[in-house]
Amino acid sequence: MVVRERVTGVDLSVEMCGITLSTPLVPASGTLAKEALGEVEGVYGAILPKTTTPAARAGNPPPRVAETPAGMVNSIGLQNPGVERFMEDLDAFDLGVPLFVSVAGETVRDFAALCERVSEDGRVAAVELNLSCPNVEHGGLTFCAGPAAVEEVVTACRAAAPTKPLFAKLTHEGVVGNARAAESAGADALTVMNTIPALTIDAKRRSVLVRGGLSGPAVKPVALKAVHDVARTVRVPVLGGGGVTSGTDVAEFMLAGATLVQVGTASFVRDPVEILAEFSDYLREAGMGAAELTGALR
Amino acid sequence: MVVRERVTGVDLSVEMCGITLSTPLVPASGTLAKEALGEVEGVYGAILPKTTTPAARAGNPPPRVAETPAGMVNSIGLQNPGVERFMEDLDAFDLGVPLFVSVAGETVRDFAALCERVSEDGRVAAVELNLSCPNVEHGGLTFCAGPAAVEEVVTACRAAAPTKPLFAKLTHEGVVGNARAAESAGADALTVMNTIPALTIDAKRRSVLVRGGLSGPAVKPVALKAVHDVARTVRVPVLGGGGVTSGTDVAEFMLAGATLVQVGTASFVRDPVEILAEFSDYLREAGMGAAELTGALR
Amino acid sequence: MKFYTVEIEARRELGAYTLISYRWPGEKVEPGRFVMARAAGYPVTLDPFLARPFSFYDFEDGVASLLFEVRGRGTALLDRATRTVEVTAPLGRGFEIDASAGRAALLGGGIGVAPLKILGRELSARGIDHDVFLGFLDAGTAAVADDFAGASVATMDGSAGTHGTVLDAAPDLLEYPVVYACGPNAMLAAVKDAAGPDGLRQLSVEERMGCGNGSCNGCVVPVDGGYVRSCVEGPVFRAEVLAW
Amino acid sequence: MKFYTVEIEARRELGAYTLISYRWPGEKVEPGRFVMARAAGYPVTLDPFLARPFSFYDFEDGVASLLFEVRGRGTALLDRATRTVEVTAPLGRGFEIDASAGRAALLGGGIGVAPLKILGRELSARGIDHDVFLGFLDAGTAAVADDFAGASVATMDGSAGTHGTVLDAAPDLLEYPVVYACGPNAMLAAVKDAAGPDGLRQLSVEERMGCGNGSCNGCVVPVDGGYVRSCVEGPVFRAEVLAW
Ligand SMILES: Cc1cc2nc3c(=O)[nH]c(=O)nc-3n(C[C@H](O)[C@H](O)[C@H](O)COP(=O)(O)OP(=O)(O)OC[C@H]3O[C@@H](n4cnc5c(N)ncnc54)[C@H](O)[C@@H]3O)c2cc1C
Ligand SMILES: Cc1cc2nc3c(=O)[nH]c(=O)nc-3n(C[C@H](O)[C@H](O)[C@H](O)COP(=O)(O)OP(=O)(O)OC[C@H]3O[C@@H](n4cnc5c(N)ncnc54)[C@H](O)[C@@H]3O)c2cc1C
Ligand SMILES: Cc1cc2nc3c(=O)[nH]c(=O)nc-3n(C[C@H](O)[C@H](O)[C@H](O)COP(=O)(O)O)c2cc1C
Ligand SMILES: Cc1cc2nc3c(=O)[nH]c(=O)nc-3n(C[C@H](O)[C@H](O)[C@H](O)COP(=O)(O)O)c2cc1C
Ligand code: FES
Ligand code: FES
Repeated sequence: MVVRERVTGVDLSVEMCGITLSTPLVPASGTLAKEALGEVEGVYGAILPKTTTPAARAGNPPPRVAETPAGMVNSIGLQNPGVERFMEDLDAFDLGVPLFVSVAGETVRDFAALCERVSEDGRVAAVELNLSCPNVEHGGLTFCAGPAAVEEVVTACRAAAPTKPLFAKLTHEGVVGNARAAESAGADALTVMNTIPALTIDAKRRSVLVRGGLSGPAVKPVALKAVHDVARTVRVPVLGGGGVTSGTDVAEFMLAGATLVQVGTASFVRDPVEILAEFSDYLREAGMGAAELTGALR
Repeated sequence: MVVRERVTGVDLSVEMCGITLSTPLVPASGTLAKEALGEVEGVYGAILPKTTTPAARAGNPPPRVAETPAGMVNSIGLQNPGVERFMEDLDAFDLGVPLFVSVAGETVRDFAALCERVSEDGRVAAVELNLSCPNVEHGGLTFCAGPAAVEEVVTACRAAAPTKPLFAKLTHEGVVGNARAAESAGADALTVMNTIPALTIDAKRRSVLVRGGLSGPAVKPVALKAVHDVARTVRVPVLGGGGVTSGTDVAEFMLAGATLVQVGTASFVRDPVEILAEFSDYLREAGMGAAELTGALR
Repeated sequence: MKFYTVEIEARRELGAYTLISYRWPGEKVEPGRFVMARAAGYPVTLDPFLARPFSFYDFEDGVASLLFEVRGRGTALLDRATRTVEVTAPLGRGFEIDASAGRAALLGGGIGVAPLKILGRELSARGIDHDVFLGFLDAGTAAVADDFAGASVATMDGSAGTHGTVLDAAPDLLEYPVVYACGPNAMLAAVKDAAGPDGLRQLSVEERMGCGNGSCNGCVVPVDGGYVRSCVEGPVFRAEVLAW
Repeated sequence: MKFYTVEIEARRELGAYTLISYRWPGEKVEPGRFVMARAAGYPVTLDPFLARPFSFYDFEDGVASLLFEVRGRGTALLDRATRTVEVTAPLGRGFEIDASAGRAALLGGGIGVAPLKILGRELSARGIDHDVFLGFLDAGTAAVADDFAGASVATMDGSAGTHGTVLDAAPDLLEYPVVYACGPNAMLAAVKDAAGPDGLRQLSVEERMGCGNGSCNGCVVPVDGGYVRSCVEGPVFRAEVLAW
């Protein structure tokens, strides 16, 4: 485990919702395939696979990704094999660290059924509700529509999965109101934020290239604000993310109030091992442990 | 005029609200000082100075700008000498092209009074209402709060400036609803979009660096979507902008539905002369005139 | 994704294309596999943001080479790189090789010739007979064919070789038990059509990629019942798998 | 803002700092003016995004030079540049020079020494007597003082010259009718204090900049009744103007 040597001498461990994690880093849902897990051993404090849905989804036709300045727009359309096949394959994600599972339905009932299904499995440490995927025309989108919808879904999921920590993943639009709603409906933590709805155009062909969600370093300042605003509003912990690219970025999100930090798009262009190593260097210089950093803005 | 030679042989002219412009480019409000006008002669079809307010505003204490990946966050706080001093100095902005004036108040009455004051001046070709500046805690912010507020302000301004074209400048949050409201209240055109609320943190000092608005290439895909969504919703023309950096970007915004394109932050790091030259090259290759490009997605 | 900064061993122009080579200490590179490459990434720059996929052109004595066409900003910057570039380890699934299947036809369209060099080398090493057919827009791009001894060439403008597409330069593909092709997706579809359903028909596809290691689900191609990721299940597919 | 790609004429290290020079065909460069500079911008890259402000270190025979300290990513990339850099034309308002005013004290703190070289050259050319006082953290950064003949040096760690700040190395500033200073804002405030209200007291300030040409209102310093832009009304200000 190449990471180990580079991160000795600092305390990277954090605790959230009664779960102890060896590092505060978590892969953002949909950005780490099981085929790539070998590359990141020791980096993440928990694993979080791509969102799963009640039935298999083929996803959107290509092109699905477009490069943008310091970022990318994706329109995957939640391609996944459906919750049953996903659960059959769950051991593939076992890296010896807690496993979080992301779910999305098109109705409140779907969400609740998914929560029940995945939370009853002993291998699942927590459930993340993807309330914000901008690529699903029906369903997903409606759940970012406002606090009332968020409250309804989270309430149903809370009842369906009473024993497992429940995270509500929110977009940046209206994030504070939605965060309050999710908290009061019983979410144990909030994930802030998902991609930002965006569009790319191919000027040469005069056609739309990809309509989807913007992610990557470009969105970092927007995500930092969302995390900061939410962390000052709610009492539950925050999983922060959006554009995290370096160890310094990890520190920034924790300072803004995040307890865990999600690394997504940047893992396509950097080795997450480096990000953790840089974060360790930051802590060493600051003379702090990871857990002390949350909200420690002066 | 160095631009002239590089843009011959293509028809760059466009028409909006009865105003004919020599090029579809306009500086985004707050990004072109009168001291810098000499550098951009021939580039812009109209000039649009920084937002003016009823009284002088000192603006926010520094630091006011922070670099971000492919962008920047600013928190200027609408520093300006107040509308009276601004109008006295208006001739400084005379480049022989139409002059648009941006105004912002803290109340509906302020907005209306500003519209009356500036629109009565014969040198002013149109008025842009800055409904979206994220840096003004009271006033500005409330006007992005939703369609009802937008409708109220625009209605009052419409009455106060019945003879001059009125543009409503909107943020991306809830832009479609706000666009509908502005249109139905009588706005002659919509400017989409302003900066995105954002935060930067200095990890080393563990302190907030700048809390303000994100602009520059990073936001382009978000702005393109906002322009595209609005242009498909309203009948009035759109002034599109947000991250425009190259001639291709200008084309993308026009294809998405913009009639005029605002260049802001990129003018700090590039020569706008180049942007217009690249746009001319695009038109030459496409065999199109600028005016044909609006909404011409296949 | 882990990127390695490698020194450029050699750089030369093959007609309209650029060839760069670097020492790759890893395992032997299988024909048809690819790398994600860029001039530089963080901390030097985050723009352009994504790395670009390139097939291996060749691999000999521990030196790997890439052949590329300058299209946009990423390839322009790679073309300017003088000292180092950043590459991943070899990725994806390459061409299946079946020594018992018989004579092979290799078809390349434009920069799609890239993986045929290393494939031809492997076939020769295994004593497998093969013919190479290369199609280009014009004589400028066709110049790379000099690096493929004995290849038949076609150009769309007739300025070199047969006038027409790569299929116009090739005999009846049905006569080949094995057909390999790489080029624009439209050409691959035509090859699939012309080669018929029987025998080993392998196409190296070209899709926009985010990650290159299966993580983003961005690079999919349509198959029966859905989409599969071309970076891990491809980029080389059996023709019958592709729902084109 | 218009950027010019200029070839690096020379590059050398002055202790902990880097000096690069380039031919500047424009007018004579006034001491205290600055440029926005970067290793490369669009179309090569949009990240790092903003150019960085640097005072002119020197200007002689049409060759301009910049002296800089590597702090973050932008300066690290400038430090790596081997062939070209991108710079604007000279910007801002430089030092006022009044030949009749009498003897001048020049105070520099750390990399704030930069504009004092060209200022000293100008003062000498006009026959104005002046003394140079330079303060640094340590002997490593103080090495640049070798390029300032006759300068008095102080270091915070005492490893070279006087132990203490630049003010510890200087005599009573009240005795100088003219005082010029450049360095961290905290040092400038101390100099303002020590130099008293009379005479010509000029401070070159350091603020974060967006544009460099007055357009963004980002680089302001506090003055009586508000803020003014240091890129057009400065970076050199009369001390009494600054509301510090
Ligand atoms: C498996 C595979 C192997 C390839 N092998 C080679 C090779 O050996 N030599 C070679 O020259 N080219 C090869 N290509 C195509 C090469 O990846 C594109 O030409 C390159 O990505 C264009 O980048 P750019 O910066 O020049 O263009 P830009 O238009 O600036 O690129 C913008 C974005 O679009 C993507 N993109 C644009 N065009 C293509 C395209 N045709 N295919 C895939 N992505 C694209 C880029 O990767 C980037 O993310 C291969 C593609 C794939 C998928
Ligand atoms: C008028 C003026 C003249 C200057 N002259 C010199 C000089 O001659 N030599 C020299 O070495 N330095 C000089 N500086 C300081 C120099 O601009 C900064 O050291 C440099 O911008 C840091 O960039 P970076 O990429 O290394 O740091 P980063 O921290 O990566 O920069 C991030 C952003 O913050 C800004 N920033 C960070 N630190 C400073 C700072 N101290 N001052 C202003 N902006 C900052 C950068 O410009 C950039 O926008 C001058 C500054 C000003 C305002
Ligand atoms: C290719 C791709 C696929 C994604 N798929 C999902 C998903 O299935 N579920 C989800 O909740 N978020 C998904 N996301 C969003 C990320 O989890 C993350 O919230 C977002 O990208 C912002 O973080 P980043 O900038 O670090 O990537 C996806 C993002 C990308 C780029
Ligand atoms: C430094 C700065 C100051 C700005 N000031 C104003 C302003 O006074 N009024 C306004 O309507 N918009 C203001 N804006 C927003 C721009 O006009 C523009 O809408 C936004 O920056 C997005 O475009 P861009 O990415 O091209 O800069 C300002 C932007 C910047 C970067
Ligand atoms: S490129 Fe990301 S899954 Fe293939
Ligand atoms: S740096 Fe933009 S106004 Fe001074």
